[in-house]
Amino acid sequence: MKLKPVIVTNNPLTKASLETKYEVIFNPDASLLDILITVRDYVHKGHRLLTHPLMGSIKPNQTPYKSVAVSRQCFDEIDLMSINIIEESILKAQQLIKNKKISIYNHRILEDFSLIDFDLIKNALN
Amino acid sequence: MIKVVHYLNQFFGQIGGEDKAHIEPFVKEGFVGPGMALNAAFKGQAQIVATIICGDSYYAENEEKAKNTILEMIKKYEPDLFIAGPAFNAGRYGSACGSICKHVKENLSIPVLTGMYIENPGVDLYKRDIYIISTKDSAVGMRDAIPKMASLALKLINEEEIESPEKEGYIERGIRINYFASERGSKRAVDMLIKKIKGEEFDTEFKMPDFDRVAPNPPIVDIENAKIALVTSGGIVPKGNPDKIESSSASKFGKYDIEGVYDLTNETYETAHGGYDPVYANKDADRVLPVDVLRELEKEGKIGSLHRYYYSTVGNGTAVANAKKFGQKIAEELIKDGVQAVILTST
Amino acid sequence: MVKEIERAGLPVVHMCTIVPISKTVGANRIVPTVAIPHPLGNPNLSYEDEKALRRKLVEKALKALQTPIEEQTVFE
Amino acid sequence: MRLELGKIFIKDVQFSDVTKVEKGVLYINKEELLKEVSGDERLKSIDVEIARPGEEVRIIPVKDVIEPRVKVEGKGGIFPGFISKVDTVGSGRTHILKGAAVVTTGKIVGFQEGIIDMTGEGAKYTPFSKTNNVVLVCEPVDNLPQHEHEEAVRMVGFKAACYLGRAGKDVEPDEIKVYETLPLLEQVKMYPSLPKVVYVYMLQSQGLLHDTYVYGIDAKKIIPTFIYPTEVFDGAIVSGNCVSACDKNPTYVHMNNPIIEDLYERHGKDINFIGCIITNENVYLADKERSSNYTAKLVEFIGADAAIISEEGFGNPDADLVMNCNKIEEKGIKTVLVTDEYAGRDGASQSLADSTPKGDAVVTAGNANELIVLPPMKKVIGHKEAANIIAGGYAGSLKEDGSIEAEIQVITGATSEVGFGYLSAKGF
Repeated sequence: MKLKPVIVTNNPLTKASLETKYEVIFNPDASLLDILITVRDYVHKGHRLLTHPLMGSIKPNQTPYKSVAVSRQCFDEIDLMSINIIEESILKAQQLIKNKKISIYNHRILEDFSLIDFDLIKNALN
Repeated sequence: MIKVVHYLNQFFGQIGGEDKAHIEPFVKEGFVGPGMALNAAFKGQAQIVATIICGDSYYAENEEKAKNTILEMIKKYEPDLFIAGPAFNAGRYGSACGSICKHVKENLSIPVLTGMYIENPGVDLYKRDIYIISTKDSAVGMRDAIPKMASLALKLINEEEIESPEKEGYIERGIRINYFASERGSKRAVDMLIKKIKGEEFDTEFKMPDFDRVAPNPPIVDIENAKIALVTSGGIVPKGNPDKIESSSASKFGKYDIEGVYDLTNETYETAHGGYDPVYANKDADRVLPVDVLRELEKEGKIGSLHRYYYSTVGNGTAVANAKKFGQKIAEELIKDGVQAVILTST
Repeated sequence: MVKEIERAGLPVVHMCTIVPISKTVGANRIVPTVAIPHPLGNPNLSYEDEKALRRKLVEKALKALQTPIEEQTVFE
Repeated sequence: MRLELGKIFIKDVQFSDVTKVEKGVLYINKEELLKEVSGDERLKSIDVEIARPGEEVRIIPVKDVIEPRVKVEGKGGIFPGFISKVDTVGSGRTHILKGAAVVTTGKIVGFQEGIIDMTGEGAKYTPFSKTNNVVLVCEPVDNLPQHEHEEAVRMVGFKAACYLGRAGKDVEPDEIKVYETLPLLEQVKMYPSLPKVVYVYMLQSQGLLHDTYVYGIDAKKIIPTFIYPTEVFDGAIVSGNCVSACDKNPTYVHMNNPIIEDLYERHGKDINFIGCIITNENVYLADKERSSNYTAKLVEFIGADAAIISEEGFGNPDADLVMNCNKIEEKGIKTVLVTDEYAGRDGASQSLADSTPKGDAVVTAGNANELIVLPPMKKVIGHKEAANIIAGGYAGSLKEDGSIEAEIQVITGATSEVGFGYLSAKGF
């Protein structure tokens, strides 16, 4: 059963590339942590997490971008795996960000981060 | 000479038992009670110049005030080191020792040290912040604890390297420090696997977070006469959130009087919780904190009474240490108020 | 929090939606509830039905408090 | 499957007019090597440098490290699916230039990482400060897309390693090591009284710059499968993973997988090492479920009593590790996990992004967030300004005197999650 995804992202490239095919909720002003919290709210309501929020080896305190897919369908039962993963991911991200804040990067590097985030979510959905 | 200030509760300070647990902090020059053995264990390298004695209940109920008063008392002696306890398995005493040590360390930047039994609730609250020597669960462990405390204290003062918890006798603080092992990781893994297969003991190099359990308490026998309290981690607060409880990573809990309240409505109550969609709880907070139903049951005589106060905090993102601390404080107050059972609701 | 209250000697019943999490935090008496945003309610029901549902859950919790247990128990 | 590994110990590498191995020295004809690896129009230039142990040299940013090997007898060739055809490898005889390594460098993305210091504090953390490194400095044409760039540089490394490996084809090895695993049923019969052990080998497979290939195929597209352990010694698994220098497995580490080596050490004595199961670490949760179910099923199917599980990466792979552990332990099969930690600079944070009470036997390769100061080096191969934008470093981490302050996650191989290094961490 492949569930229809909704992609929550702050990555303009994810939005631009995937919005023709999928439903994308785009908030360019959201921080990485804001995106995770938005995703958690979906999960609390009964949506399922489809992709791992800490995908990629770039740590949450290194990249500003995050794209996560949740199911479009809202289930009556809350999915335990989804809730575990999103809550643990938020905790881990908070810890790392507290330890060492995201650096300010130049335009080129931001583009690379953006590309990798997009590529990972694209690969996950295909 | 290294100057030491020592902290004791009313009992070890030789003032009295539970009847004196409310005494305010005061200073005695020199050492008192267990301070004598501690002083001797320093072997002339350090000396207890003053002892501060404070009642356990006083400290627990007036933590902010107590710790600042005590800090001022300590400052006068310009000590090089501060030691509290050991508190063994005494819960309030342990929490007080941890709390005052942390406060002194943060404000005076001098080494601090205490001692507790591993299951003392003070351990989990403060082990990350300070060194706590692992002791037996009662004062029979004093003779054991004192030399360890003296030795680690001197090391701290002299800024010597602090070795592993096993070697120094302190409770593991949960701080991960790298070192180069004598075998490469893969060999260590194979060795560990073979031990595990054979059923031999092995030491994992990384403990997954502990899944500590508490034995269930006996049930309520006479519920028709029991006083039942409501506690929630769902963040239900009177409208306007008077205590400004944070929407996540809460640093405090609220205590709210519900005398005469029979129903929570969207005009009177709301949620401070940032973890879930708050619409439903804001519309009718009984959906998280079932005051309406419990009032009915109270009226029908199915429960003795609903406790006059309910306690509320926000569960998500709240540090484990904070959640524990809240739990302890809430439990203490509930017991004092004669509550017999608790319904705790979470979102 | 639930564990500390139990540790202090008071029987606690934990009413929450995600039972495995309740188990992880060390609750002993567990009553599963409806959904995270509204554990003790269901906005799709009428006011009366919702309250009846809530009462049923609370009664279950009271029963849990009166039941002797040896280990973590879920009261379905 | 039986494989002889003939190790030719290399003490030094020098440029010369002929590429050959003589008395433990690898001589390289630079022109010929360059000719061998060039031809990809995606690369503007390639240069070769040598970095020896103890020299005041820093290589940054490191993309991959590869060991020069050559197939002497038996089917197929090194790096099946890339350099050689997709014949099944892992039997016959392979020669290794032990002590030499090919290192590829070049900025693939702006935030690149991966440092190898040949001396000083940083040298202690990387295994590649002990190898004689032939460094290929690759510069792409302008505006080359990152996928293409990564692939081009990856291929240069493989070609160079094969070219150099060939110099050892007719050289008498200093040491021969034989590894053998029989077909499953025979292997089980061989040591009927010993506990049967399997290695669950998790491969990074999340996407761009996070990929691993098995016989040329992208590991995210495989379902978990069984391989003979000796297949990896011939380069059946290679790295396309450029992120997280400390705990990614460079191709060199896949070729020398230390868990496989150390399981063989006890094979026939304490255990019966019956084989490897490779699995992936995908982003899509349903893929994780499928892969972990499949892995646990295979472990059970082949009748293993115990398993070592290694992961590659942080965050997402922690979830796979925990799922694999839970599902395998639930079948009554004992596990040991190998991981590293992200416990923060002060070491006080929770180390992993997931956990399970079933994971009671864990080997850690250390806390990747630990801070380190790397002293200035006389020579930098690659791009020294990369230190400023290195993952785990931060703006300003490159000091005026050339020293670098950063977390050890920037050092290639510092916290190897297959236990290639000696680093570990303790609770204090």
